[in-house]
Amino acid sequence: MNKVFLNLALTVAWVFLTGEFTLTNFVEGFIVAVIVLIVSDYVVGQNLYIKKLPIFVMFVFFFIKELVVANLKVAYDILTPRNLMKPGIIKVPLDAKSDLELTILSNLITLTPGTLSLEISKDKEFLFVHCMYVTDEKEMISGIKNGFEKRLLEVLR
Amino acid sequence: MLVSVLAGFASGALAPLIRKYFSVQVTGLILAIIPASIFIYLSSLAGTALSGTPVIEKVNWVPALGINFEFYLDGLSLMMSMLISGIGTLIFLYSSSYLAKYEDTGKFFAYLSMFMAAMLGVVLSSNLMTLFIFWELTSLTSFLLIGFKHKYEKSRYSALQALLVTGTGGIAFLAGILILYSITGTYSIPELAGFKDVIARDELAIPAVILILLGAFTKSAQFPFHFWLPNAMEAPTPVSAYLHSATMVKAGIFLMARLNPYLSANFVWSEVITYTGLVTMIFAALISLKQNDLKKILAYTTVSVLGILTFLIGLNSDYSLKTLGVFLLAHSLYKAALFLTSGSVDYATGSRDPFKLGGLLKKMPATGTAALISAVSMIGILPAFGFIAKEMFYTSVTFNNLFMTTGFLTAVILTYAALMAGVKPFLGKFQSPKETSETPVLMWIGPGVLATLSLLFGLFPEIFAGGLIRDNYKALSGLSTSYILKLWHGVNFELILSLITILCGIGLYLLRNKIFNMKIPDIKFIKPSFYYDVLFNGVLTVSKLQTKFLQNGSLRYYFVIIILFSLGLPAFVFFTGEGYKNVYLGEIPGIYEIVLGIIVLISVIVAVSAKSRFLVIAILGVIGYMISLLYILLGAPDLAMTQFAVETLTVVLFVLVIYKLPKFLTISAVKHRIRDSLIAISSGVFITLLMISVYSVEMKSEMKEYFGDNSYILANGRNIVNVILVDFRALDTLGEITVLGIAAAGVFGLMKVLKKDSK
Amino acid sequence: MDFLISLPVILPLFSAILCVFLRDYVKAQKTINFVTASLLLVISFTIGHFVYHDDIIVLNSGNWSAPFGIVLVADLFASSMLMVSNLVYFAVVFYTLNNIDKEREKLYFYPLLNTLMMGVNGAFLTGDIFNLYVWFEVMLISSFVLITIGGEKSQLEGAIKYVTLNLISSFFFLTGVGFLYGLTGTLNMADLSVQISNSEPSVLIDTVSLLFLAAFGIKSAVFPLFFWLPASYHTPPVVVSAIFAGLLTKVGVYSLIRVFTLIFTQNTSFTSDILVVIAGFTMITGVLGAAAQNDIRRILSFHIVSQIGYMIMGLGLNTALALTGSIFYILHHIIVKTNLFLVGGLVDKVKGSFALPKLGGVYKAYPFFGVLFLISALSLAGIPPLSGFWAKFTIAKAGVDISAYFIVGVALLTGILTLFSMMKIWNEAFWKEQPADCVQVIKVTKKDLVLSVLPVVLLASVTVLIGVFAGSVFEYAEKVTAGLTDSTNYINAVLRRISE
Amino acid sequence: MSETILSVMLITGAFFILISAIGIVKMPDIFMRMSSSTKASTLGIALIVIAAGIFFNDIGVFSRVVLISLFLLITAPVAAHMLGKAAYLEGDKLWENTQFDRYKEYIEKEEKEIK
Amino acid sequence: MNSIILKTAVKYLFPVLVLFSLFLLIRGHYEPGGGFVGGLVAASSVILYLITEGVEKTKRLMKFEPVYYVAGGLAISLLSGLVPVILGMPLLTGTWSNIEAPVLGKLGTPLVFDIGVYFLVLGVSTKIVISLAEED
Amino acid sequence: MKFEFVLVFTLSIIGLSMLIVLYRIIKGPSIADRVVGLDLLMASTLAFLAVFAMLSKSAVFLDAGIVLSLIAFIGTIAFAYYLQVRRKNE
Amino acid sequence: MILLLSILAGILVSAGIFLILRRSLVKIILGFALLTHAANLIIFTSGKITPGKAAFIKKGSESLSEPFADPVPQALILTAIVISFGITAFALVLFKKAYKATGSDDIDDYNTTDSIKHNI
Ligand code: NA
Ligand code: NA
Repeated sequence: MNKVFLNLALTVAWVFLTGEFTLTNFVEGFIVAVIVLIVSDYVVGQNLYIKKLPIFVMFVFFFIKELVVANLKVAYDILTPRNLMKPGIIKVPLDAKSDLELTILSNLITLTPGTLSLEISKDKEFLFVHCMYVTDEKEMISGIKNGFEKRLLEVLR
Repeated sequence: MLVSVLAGFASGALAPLIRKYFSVQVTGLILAIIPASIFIYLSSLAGTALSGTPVIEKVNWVPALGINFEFYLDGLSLMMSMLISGIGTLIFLYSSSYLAKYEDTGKFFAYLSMFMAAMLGVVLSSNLMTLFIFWELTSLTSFLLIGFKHKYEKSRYSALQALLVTGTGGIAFLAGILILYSITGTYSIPELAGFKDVIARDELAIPAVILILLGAFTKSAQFPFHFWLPNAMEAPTPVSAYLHSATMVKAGIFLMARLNPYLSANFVWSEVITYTGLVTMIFAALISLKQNDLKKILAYTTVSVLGILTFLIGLNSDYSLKTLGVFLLAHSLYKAALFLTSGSVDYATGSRDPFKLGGLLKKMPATGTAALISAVSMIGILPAFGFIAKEMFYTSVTFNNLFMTTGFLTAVILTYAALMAGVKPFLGKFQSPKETSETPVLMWIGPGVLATLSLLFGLFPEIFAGGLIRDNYKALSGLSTSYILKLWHGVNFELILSLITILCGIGLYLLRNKIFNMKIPDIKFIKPSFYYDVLFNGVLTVSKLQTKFLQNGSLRYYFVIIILFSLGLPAFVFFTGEGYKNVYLGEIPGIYEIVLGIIVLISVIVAVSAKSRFLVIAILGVIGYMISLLYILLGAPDLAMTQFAVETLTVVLFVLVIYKLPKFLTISAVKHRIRDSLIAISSGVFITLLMISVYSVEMKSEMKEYFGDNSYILANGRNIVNVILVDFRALDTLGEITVLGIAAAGVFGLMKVLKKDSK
Repeated sequence: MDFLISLPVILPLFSAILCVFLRDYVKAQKTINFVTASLLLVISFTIGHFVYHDDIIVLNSGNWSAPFGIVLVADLFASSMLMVSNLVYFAVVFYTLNNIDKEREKLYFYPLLNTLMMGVNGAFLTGDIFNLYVWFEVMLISSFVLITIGGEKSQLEGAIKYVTLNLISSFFFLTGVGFLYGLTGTLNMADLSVQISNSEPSVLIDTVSLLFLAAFGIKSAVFPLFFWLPASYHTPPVVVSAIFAGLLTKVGVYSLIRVFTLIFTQNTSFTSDILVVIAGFTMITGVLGAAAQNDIRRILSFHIVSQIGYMIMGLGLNTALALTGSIFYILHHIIVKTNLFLVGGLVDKVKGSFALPKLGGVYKAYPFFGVLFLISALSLAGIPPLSGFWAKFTIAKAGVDISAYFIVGVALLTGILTLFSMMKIWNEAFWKEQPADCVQVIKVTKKDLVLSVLPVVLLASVTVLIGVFAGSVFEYAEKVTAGLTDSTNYINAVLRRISE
Repeated sequence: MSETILSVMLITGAFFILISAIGIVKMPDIFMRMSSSTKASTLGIALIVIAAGIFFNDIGVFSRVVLISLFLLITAPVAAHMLGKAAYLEGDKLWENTQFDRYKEYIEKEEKEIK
Repeated sequence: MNSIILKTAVKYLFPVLVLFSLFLLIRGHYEPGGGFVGGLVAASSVILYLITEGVEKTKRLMKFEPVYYVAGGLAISLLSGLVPVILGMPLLTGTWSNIEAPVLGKLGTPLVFDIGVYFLVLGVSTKIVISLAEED
Repeated sequence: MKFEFVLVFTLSIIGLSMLIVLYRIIKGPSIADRVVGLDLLMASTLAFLAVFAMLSKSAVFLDAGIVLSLIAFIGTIAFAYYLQVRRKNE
Repeated sequence: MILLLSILAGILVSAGIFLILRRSLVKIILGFALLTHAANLIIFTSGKITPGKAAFIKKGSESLSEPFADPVPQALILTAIVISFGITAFALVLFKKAYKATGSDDIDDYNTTDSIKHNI
């Protein structure tokens, strides 16, 4: 199932890339995608489910908000002479389990200014995050867990 | 005639093969057939040749260069070629016995045959270039013969010395021929007759004459090039007899004699020849006094006689030219015989020291008789042929006191030498390091024949040699003569002088022990061989120094020189020709373009001065990306794209490789850094100026327009750059991807091998 | 017919590809390689035949006419180089049959030989200056790899110099091409010739021409740019040295001659003077360098430099006869030099060394090797009537004709020093007895020996034949020269103009 | 009108890029440099690139622009993570005012377990 | 390399990169791109894979030795140049079919030539990187 | 005209940013610092060429941007890989 | 623009030459990398400069007649880039191997093959 989906996704990507929205182009893209999938057969072993479109959209907006706010905060700090940073590396316990979940979560955290995912522990139980502004360690952790992780898992599960 | 020469070479090539299936003796006998046949063949031509019209033969070789096989047989070449083939036959016979104990006799006969062929080529040529070619071949075969006993260092040394001396002379000879050609426009010797005037007047004729004489002098061992000849005695005795007395050394004499009628028009010619000959005859004779080796004595006296012969050519008088033929003939006969007998003595007694030999006549009657007769001829006693030669020689020199005195002294020493080499070992008390008996027939038949000839020629000069000498004279002077050879001219001044000579010679002989033990200070720098060694080692030293200086192993130094040369030369032309005139600087760049420029500039400075390897890699990336960006600005997206990708991959490769290399610790000296900065900066400035100047030249590229017009219509592509790559200039791309493929193979190869090593 | 002249380029490529696919089957590779070499020999002589009897052959690759596409051109000069080079290549491949170690064979040795020839042949045939650069690079990278595979320490050290010094040459070449395009707007050599001769004499063209002189000068190993050669040529296996010695520098000389007779013909007196000076120093420094060496391959390597001097001298003297001499010289030298290296290989094969002090007794044990050596060595030294004599003689005569006595003197002196070096090898390796402590027991089967000697015999006979038929060869070289001194035919053929 | 929007996007984008450039120079340790630079620049570039997409008013161009942005969003954090981790393990010093380091504890425990 | 994040990201990035490289290859005749840069991007994706998954897995991914890609690519390019020769035209003449595919445009030997370049570049780059990485 | 000015202004700002980033690349001090700088520089390059595409009204330059965005990532990852391998080997 | 480009090329040449004259192997390679860039810039400017006008034939038209950047030097440079990429890769590995074999990256130590000191 997921391969067909991926196939379609790639076909669409092809159409996008080529910039020609015609049927023949679609067919061509489909063929190319099949070739790509055959080529990368070994690589893709995992399914990609995106079913919950509305949640997804909500999530995107949430993320953009976080992104802009954090960006402005950091920008302010950079542009002003005084340093407001209170950095620390925190340890976030994880509910996310699959590699995809972990990856997306940590990437989103990293993408948000002020935070940087350093490592996922071997047992996939914890995420280590470097934060620039930690006033309260516990609050920070719960912020991530209830913010990004919860919403993300809603989208993905 | 060409056939004779080729036959010689062919038999040379076959000699090792023949030797493979037959014994030495048989091989020698078989091979002797060739010179014998040639001798007979030439004799058959003698009639025609002596009738006054030379026998001519011409075979084209490189007509475009005017170089062909041109032969002719006249009195001079007939005499020479008969000596070569005649004595050659005897030498083959002698060798077949003499060499019985030697190894590699096949090769020996091969060399000898080829030598004989080359020598025949020399004397038969009527074209200077043909002559030169055979001339070089005689040097070469002589090299092989001198070094025949090549396991001895002395042999190799002497062979190389002879080759280098005669080879250098040969090259001078060639240069002389070329210059002569540029004056006359011909290589043909007889044709030179028409250019006597030019040769007399043209300023290039002097260097030409001198260069040709250098060739002749080295070959004929004239002072100061004589030193190689005694060393050449390292060769087996038959070789000494053949090459170094009877034939090859006479090639120089032959050359001078051959060219004398034409080149003597130039005043330098005769002067140089006369005095060189004069010095050589006395100088070599004096040296022979101090020798205690039969072969050395004979060698030095040979040099001395060569001096006499040279001198006679130089005199260039009516009489001296007649004398030349007689003396040459006489010398060839007695000297070859004496060499052979001394070889036989050595063979029989194991010694060549005349002081330790005596009374061998009884044990070796045939050899002894031959030696005695030859010695008589050498001394110049009636009725041997040598007598006539010496009489005539004295007649030639009486007009000048210096010449006469020198000639007389030389003759005295030659007499002494003849007594030492041809008489002392055979007469008197028996003296020998070991038991002795007569040599095999084949070994005494040669000297026997020669000695007999010395006698016969002396007794019946007109019958045997009259025509030959007259015709020889004609060849030498261009004039006819009706001169009649006679043994007895009556009692005259020459005869008296001759008697005094003999007496003085005997006197010297009696004083031989005193002379030999006389202490002569050993002054190195008067010996010409000293200069050979100095020059030889000098060349080696210079070459070492030069190599040490030029190819010193330092890559940085190589770079410096190459860059200085490669950019300095164009820069010189550029600046002296004011190539920077009329430059057009274009619009002022935009601010963002300038920023890019500044980034590159800073990066480059960092790249040059950075201490961290890693920084350098990063900076390399920066430069690459900035240049890619420049390509975007310049309207080349394909280029930018490729540069981005290549740059990244390059950085990846650097990263994979570089941590295995050490940190930048080796810093060059400050003076080097200053020097390098100067070179680097001036190169950069030059390139900048050249770029601007080239840019300022108006250029309209037909290609650009053609591609713009036709890429889509004819090649179905809109991306013109890509169309060029895969269509218009696809051949470039095919080559380019081949390069990449090979690089991959190279990396693979490099990786593989060291794995093996590390095991 | 046109297609024929692309074969010397694409056939080796095809063979290389095939060899890579068959990389686990060394015997098959060997066979393919030998067949390719034989075919190349036949093809190049066929081309030579047609060009000699008919006319210049031009191939418009991609069917694009001359200044726009890349043309391959076989004129007499190119075809003569092609014939000699592929002859030599054939001999070397023949020699390789028995004389390359198994280890190297597995490291793409055969594909590399093929791509090397692809580059060499391409360089001879191309009529496009940038394409020439590409073939140079194909040749160079092949040689880079050939010189390094095996990875011995000396090889790597030599290779570093070889690689870097050749890279700097590529830099000059590339910038030269760039500037030339900037001045003329074309890359086709015939078109360049037309453009430049139609325009005013220009300092910039002269300047750029000197960049080419430097670039090709480095490749040809002339003074003072030769350093890479003596530093590296003696390090790889002898078959590799042999083919390098015969071909690579000569491609540089070929390019010099091509460029300075076809393109940069405006200000010849200046470049000629430079070339003659370079030639003189090249001859002398090369031959003196050789005199200081004690290893057969090192001596021979330095002699390459010295011999290049003669070829450059011919170009520098800039008369028809001189050029004829140069061409004669190149043709002769390719054969003789390769052969000398092969003989060196034979010596090493039977005595286990190239070092003169360790060698000796070859003549006694293998007199035939001695004959083969002498033929090539004496030819190199210019002893008549072997091929080298005619080459030297022609150049010397050309010099005397225009009263360039000094350089002729240098050339002749170099000849005697060459003779010295050759005879040094002869004395030490062939005549001397091998020092007792250096004698090794080396087993060589008779079949092995015969197979190794045959190609050497082939080349030696060619040397002798050139000497014997010097008249015909000389006339041929004269014809080649005629095509160079008057490039009208070349230009008309390439640009498809109808000649008057 | 659209030019105004584009101008705003461009200048904002450029501003964010500048911010990240200053940040990378100003911030005291590597982790904060990364924190402040990677994201700001990503945002800035996305803005500029999308502005370009709008500017050309061509669906093909726009789709390409979206692809660039998406790609940046995916790769930038991965790269930052990889580098951050590498820098940490490499021993790059944390800023002296860093309050705590839970990661260090984890690593030390890991190492003990290995022993 | 030992990182869940990277591994997961690469799983999804890899096919996109390959796709993009093909895109560059095929569109090269009309838009920026071509076999060379396409091949480089493809090689980059393999290098990315190599960094994440190691040499052994990369070799399996490639299926054949990279050298065969090199030789194969060269063979494709060379043969595309020889097709016109069979048809009686000079070497490397662009030979076009009448079929016009929407994205590819006209089909012809130059595209095949570029495909050869693509595979060669892919092969060369991966060969070099694998050789270097294998040594570690 | 006005918009063109905005474009040039934007380009100049990006250029300035690049210069600033260059400082970090040169200064270091750690390898990671340099790589971060390089990463940012490549990103800025991307923005630069996008703006230039607008300035020259030529969308083809954006294609180069795609390659850059894909490829730059690999460079950075390679550096990270390098740091790891180096640590392992030392 | 030409002024900027030629100065850049000049600077790259200077730096490249300075680097290849250094003792460290790595610097030599870097020097060549810079020289390659310089050569490419030289070739580029040879075709004269038409900033911002890529050589593409627009959809709908059959030829390109308005001013456009000369595609010939671009194609040449692409070829040159590819070639130098191959050679750089090879050289890099070669240098690394040489370092391994000799234990030194100081080029002054690389003189056993031709320095007369090391003659037999
Ligand atoms: Na190309
Ligand atoms: Na390409």
